[in-house]
Amino acid sequence: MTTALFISILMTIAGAATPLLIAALGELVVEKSGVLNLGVEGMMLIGAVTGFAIAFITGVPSLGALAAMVAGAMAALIFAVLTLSLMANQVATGLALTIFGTGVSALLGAPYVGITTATLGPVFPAALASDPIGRVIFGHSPLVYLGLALALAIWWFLRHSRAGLILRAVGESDSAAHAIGYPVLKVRYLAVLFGGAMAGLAGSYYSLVLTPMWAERLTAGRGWIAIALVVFASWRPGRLVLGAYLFGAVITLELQAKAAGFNLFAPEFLASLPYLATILVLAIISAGKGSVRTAAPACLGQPFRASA
Amino acid sequence: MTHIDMAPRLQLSGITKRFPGVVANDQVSFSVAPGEIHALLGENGAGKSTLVKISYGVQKADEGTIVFDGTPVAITSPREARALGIGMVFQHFSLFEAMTVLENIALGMDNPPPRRELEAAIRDVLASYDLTLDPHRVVHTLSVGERQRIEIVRALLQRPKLLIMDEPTSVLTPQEVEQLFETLRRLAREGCSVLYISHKLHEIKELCETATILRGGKVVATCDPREESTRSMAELMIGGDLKDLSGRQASVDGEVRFAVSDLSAPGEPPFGTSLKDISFTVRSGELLGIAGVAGNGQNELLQVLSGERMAGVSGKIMIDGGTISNRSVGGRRALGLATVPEERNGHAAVPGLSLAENAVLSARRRMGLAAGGIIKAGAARAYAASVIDAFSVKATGPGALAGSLSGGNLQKFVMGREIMQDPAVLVVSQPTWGVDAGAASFIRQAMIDLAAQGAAIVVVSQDLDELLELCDRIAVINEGRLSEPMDVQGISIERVGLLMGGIHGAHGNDHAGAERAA
Amino acid sequence: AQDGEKMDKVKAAFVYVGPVGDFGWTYAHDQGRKYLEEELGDKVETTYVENVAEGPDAERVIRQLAQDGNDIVFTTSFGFMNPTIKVAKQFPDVKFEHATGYQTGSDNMGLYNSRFYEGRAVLGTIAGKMSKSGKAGYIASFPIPEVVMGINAFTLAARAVNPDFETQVVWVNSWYDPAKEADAAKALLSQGADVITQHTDSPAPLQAAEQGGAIAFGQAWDMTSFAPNAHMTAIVDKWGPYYVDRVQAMLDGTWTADNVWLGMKEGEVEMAPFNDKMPDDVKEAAQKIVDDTKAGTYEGFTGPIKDQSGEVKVPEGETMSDEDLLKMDWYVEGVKS
Amino acid sequence: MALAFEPRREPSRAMMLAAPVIAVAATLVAGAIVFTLLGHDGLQAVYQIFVVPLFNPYRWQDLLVKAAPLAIIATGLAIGFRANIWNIGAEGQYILGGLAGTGVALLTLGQGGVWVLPLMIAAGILGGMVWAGVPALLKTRLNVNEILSSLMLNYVAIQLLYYLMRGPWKDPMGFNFPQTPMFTAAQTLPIAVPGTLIHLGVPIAAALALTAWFLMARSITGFQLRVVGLAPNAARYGGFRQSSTVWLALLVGGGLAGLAGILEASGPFGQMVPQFPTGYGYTAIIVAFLGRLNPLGILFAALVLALTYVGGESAQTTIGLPAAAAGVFQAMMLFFLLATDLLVRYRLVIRRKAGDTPPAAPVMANPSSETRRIQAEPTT
Ligand SMILES: Nc1ncnc2c1ncn2[C@@H]1O[C@H](COP(=O)(O)OP(=O)(O)OP(=O)(O)O)[C@@H](O)[C@H]1O
Ligand SMILES: Nc1ncnc2c1ncn2[C@@H]1O[C@H](COP(=O)(O)OP(=O)(O)OP(=O)(O)O)[C@@H](O)[C@H]1O
Ligand SMILES: [Mg+2]
Ligand SMILES: [Mg+2]
Repeated sequence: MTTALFISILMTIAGAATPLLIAALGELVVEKSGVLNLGVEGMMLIGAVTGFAIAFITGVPSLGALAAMVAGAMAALIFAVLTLSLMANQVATGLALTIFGTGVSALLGAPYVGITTATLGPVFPAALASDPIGRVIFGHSPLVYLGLALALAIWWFLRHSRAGLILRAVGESDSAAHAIGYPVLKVRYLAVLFGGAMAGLAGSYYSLVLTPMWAERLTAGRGWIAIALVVFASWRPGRLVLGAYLFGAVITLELQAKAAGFNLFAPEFLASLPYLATILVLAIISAGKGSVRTAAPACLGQPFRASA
Repeated sequence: MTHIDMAPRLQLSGITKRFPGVVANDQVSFSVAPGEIHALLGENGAGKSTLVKISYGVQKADEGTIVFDGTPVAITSPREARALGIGMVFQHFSLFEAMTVLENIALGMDNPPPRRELEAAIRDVLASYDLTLDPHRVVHTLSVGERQRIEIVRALLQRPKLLIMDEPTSVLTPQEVEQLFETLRRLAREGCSVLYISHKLHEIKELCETATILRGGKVVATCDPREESTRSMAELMIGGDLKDLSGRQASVDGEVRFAVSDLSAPGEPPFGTSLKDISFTVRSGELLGIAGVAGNGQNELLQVLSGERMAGVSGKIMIDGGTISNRSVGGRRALGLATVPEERNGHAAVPGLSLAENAVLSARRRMGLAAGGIIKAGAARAYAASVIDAFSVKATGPGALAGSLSGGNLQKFVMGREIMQDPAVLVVSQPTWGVDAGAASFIRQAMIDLAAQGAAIVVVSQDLDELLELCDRIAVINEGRLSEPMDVQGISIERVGLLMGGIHGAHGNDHAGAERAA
Repeated sequence: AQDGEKMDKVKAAFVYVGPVGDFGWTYAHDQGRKYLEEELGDKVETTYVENVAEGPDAERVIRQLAQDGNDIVFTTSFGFMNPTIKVAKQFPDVKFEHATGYQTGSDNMGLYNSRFYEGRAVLGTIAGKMSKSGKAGYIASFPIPEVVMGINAFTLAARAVNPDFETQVVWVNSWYDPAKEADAAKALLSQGADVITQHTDSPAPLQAAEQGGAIAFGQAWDMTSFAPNAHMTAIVDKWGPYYVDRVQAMLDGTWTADNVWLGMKEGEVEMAPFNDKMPDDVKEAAQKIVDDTKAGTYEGFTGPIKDQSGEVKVPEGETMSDEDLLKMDWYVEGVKS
Repeated sequence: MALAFEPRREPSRAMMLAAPVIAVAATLVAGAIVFTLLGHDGLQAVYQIFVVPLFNPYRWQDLLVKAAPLAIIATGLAIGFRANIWNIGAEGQYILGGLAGTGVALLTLGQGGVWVLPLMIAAGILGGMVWAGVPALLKTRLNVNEILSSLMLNYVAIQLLYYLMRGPWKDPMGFNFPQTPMFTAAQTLPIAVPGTLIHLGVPIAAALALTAWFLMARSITGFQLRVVGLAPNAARYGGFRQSSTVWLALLVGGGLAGLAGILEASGPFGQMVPQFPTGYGYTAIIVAFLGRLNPLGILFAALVLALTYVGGESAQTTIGLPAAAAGVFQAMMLFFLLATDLLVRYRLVIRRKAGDTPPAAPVMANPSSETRRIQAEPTT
């Protein structure tokens, strides 16, 4: 394999992994607070269309990314009101949110079909990314670095900050947190809004970086993979980075193998490999004595009502 | 020992709290003086927990005022309560299982110092109150007593002026209780007031200077427990006469109905206690008590006896000479085994199902509540109704959800459901835990009556007084091993206490025995 | 409407497999529908249903359209064939036209398709002339005859100008997955391809080519806006004239079930304007293919044609019949898949 | 004063019936407003989607045919959900059911005989069960979370379908298109009501829901599933084994999804095609919840969802409402239904805040130390 090829594969892996990572990090925070939001795909689509529209209108892609976060958070707000204030079932509400996001994004995006806009290109000056090593380190869109920085920040937040401790406590036992005097619902609202913002941002990665355009169903099911990744990573930001890049690598390498002309026995088998691998990893870590049990927030998915 | 000259530490007036269908607190007024240890007594559902939750800002009163150290206050959150200097140890612990002791304590404080300083502060408090606790352990690996210590340390770190404790001793060994009392007395000497809720009236007599008694949400009496008998206080709580246990006759000459030999089982992963070579026999008409501190294998024993756990179990369990150890839960029931685990909500009963359906849960075979895989709804309702009737369960009927009953009433229903199946052997755990005096005496009487009909009964309890009152023989379980059963007549309480504490807690005293003799 | 009767107004309905906003296949059909409305004004009334899943949902929608009084229903995806056959039998008075299918069940159902492979030959010519590495990356959806035919036509034309030319195919198993199409394009580029072409519906591969400095072609529609530098030309699906023709036939009372396969000659396949960056000789060569195709003097599938194993499949001088093309399941020499 | 939700002691039966009506009404009103604001004719949109299909006998057939697979899958899922077994893999089980039945069909292409279709159906059920058996095995043996394993298997099932369609099962006469031959008459699901589209799957769905309802309410097995869902420890106490429940829940869910799969394949599809999966497995999850995990409620919910599909299509043609708008309507209705669900368990009350009442009378006298006992109430 030539260096150039190797580098280009690395670049593609980062490109495929970043939106998964960002969306999954958001979902991780949400789940750590005890809420299961299956609407990631819907929020990503809303983020993708909003990001594109604002970038197109203003001509400033970063403004688009910002707007995508706001839009994702607004979509998450619907989920939060329903599941937190009105105690609706989280699984069903999340699925409904995905239907909603798919529909709304198509409606809002109709005027933007068939046009393109400025992209959120590499952050660092081209000079830094001139040689191959430089390209791998400096040649990415800002969101690639943001994804990694976020992982680190969320790891620190959960592990070492007071607010993170409270967030985990709320996900661990909402009734105990309430009894000590923590605002369970407020914490969860914030977590869900954050998750929505991240999903929106991840969605905008598609419409502003990977394929700078809007078309219906642009994210093509990536939101579901993000949710799977959270469990795959057993709720740890570090493993999430690993998982997202692993997933990106499997997707990329499959295409690379095809592009290199390897005649695979059944391409369908290769296409299902990431999913089989997830199951396998899951089986391995689950069999390893209760590590998942302790990692999973104990109150995940359960409605909470404060008795006052 | 009067505190008239000082402003009361806590003064409640006209506190009223309504829940749908219940007035939990009805114009409650009383006060706690500085340095006073004040008991709050009442039957199940009398409104004690509600009242203290209001004082700690967890719930909001509908009416009434609170004055703290002479200043009217509105306590709308636990944070505000803590800022005032109120600490609380909850009836149902407010701990986070997957987190460390340190994290749990930090969560319970409003402005915790950095990790290292906090740890040092914790070690200080532990040392000065002579308590042991490892700040780095994860909570779900701790015993119940240790968990309670977390809550206490959490409260102590805030240097509280008023410490509220809701049924703190129901899970402790006599030695642990004594240690807790020492801590509380010392706090009181330092000027901290204590508001103390317990159903164990002899403890109240030993510890408290004043008692406020609630019934049906109203204050019905205030008294000095040191000058009352446990019986008189119990009668105040229930508003009537307490019945004596009757028909208790020592019968040790019946044939052996229940025999357990060399029973061993691995502990529940990851931290359960394994059972080691447990052997005992119970004769017809006999009540065998199993004393011990929670977490020493009681739950495992119950589950192994009932058949809920079969993996890795060795040894033999026999009813009337027939081996049942290789039979399933249902098979054992069919042969006459009835069990009542310690946790009624979610183990012995399903809160979200009606009482009739809860009857089906364990009585479907013996009472014929199902045929051909189909539930006979009429029969189930009828059986539930008969239990409700015979055991004076306060419920709207067989259709009432189990979760809508108070703890004591649900326990009566569960006990009745098992006893009315006329079992050969009854194994119960903590039959009166958290149950008020009236209900407790009813339940004990029912067990005595069952034994009188020839059943063999095993009672697992942490309440030594209960066992002494009820049983013919008592054995002690410690770290999964069962001691030789001892005859209750002439038993040495100190020895029981030592056995309960294992080798570590060997500095017990004889207070429980002394109390009982009184 | 009885056969042979003139009509004053025709109600025409369209069933689409994707959203009209896909900017690909469905978008092109919808442009055709709009063209029809423009051309025939108030003599036609059109409606459409988008995002219809192939299978029972399609059958329901087609039946619903027939029941609602439409005179003619265009069903525009291969997977609508069997549903259309079923419904056509139940509604003999309604006309049905199915795009890309190979069979009908009754004489009120016609078939139509475009010879997109004619456009592929133009793309192949440009690729063969402009590629430095002699390697094209071909992003393909599913190996159905339509797609296989396109790959072969492209490769044959490219090898006509550069005999060593190779076409590397990557199947993405989807008609529409922008992220995957983009990643596939990047993979192909990194493996040395400097031409990207596609038989999938999103502009994502074009954008990847634009970023990677390669050349590429639009699919179904002029996609210059997505890749002003990379976009050389595009095969434009012009369904409009055919739709006008069929509806006009209805108005005239001359509609009969037909099985047509129209191409450049009939104006159903068009090339988007060539990019100015294309060298003149390339433009000329490309235009010549267009002109010859229209004139009927160029037919790409004319022997000798060898398959991947080097075996001669079409002998010298012979041209493949439409029937053989429509079930093509082998690849010509130079295709790597 | 503030609005507050107060828990009911027992779920309200009246609200169980009223909540969906309230939700639909709210959707109609909110939908009309939102779409008017978006520049469509909101009232017409509502009318076309939710009303028109109901008054058209043809559309009723469509509704029933569309609702049948949803109801069958949702019934199976609801049984598992009741036991807290979160099978999200119905989509894959549906595919496998279709594939297994198709396998039988391909083997019996030459043969006639009344046994062919029942054999296909049995194979379909078995196929769904096998696919659901994987998460069951992983959960009971290795404690693998079934949400994830069953979800992942959906993607694997789709690839398996693609492989079979493009490879071994491709119709040799089919111009190389990736699909099987059409099934023969003996392999096709008969029409239940002559002269309509209503195939045998529709009465099967209704019968299954009724049976499931009866068994869940009255059988020991149904009781077991409910108890496991509400209180797993109590289930063990009641003599129900955890692993048997996991197997039961997943196999029933998978078997019914597989049944729906083969009924669709042998009925409306009449062959196997790569476009076979259309998301029924996911939609059925919503149907299960809208039906409150009650098989009878599920029948109703499946019809309501079918209505949004069918009505959405007719709104596209009649008033040119984009397909996406129908999706938004559908989502809005789901949101409202989920929101009003609250009213079943809670009641809306106007609560006076504590601060609104004047402070209570001044503090009563501090109990004097002399008072040994204040009898606030005579004891008997
Ligand atoms: N959150 C609540 N919602 C509705 N009713 C409640 C709630 N909490 C308590 N109650 C009711 O209020 C009454 C008082 O309950 P409380 O828990 O204060 O009793 P208690 O005296 O602490 O009983 P116990 O001795 O069993 O702990 C009971 O009738 C109970 O049913
Ligand atoms: N949040 C709540 N919502 C509704 N009812 C409640 C709530 N909390 C408690 N209750 C009701 O309060 C009653 C008693 O509650 P509580 O927890 O005080 O029981 P208890 O008598 O103290 O039993 P235990 O011995 O288990 O502590 C029950 O009827 C229960 O249904
Ligand atoms: Mg209480
Ligand atoms: Mg209690």
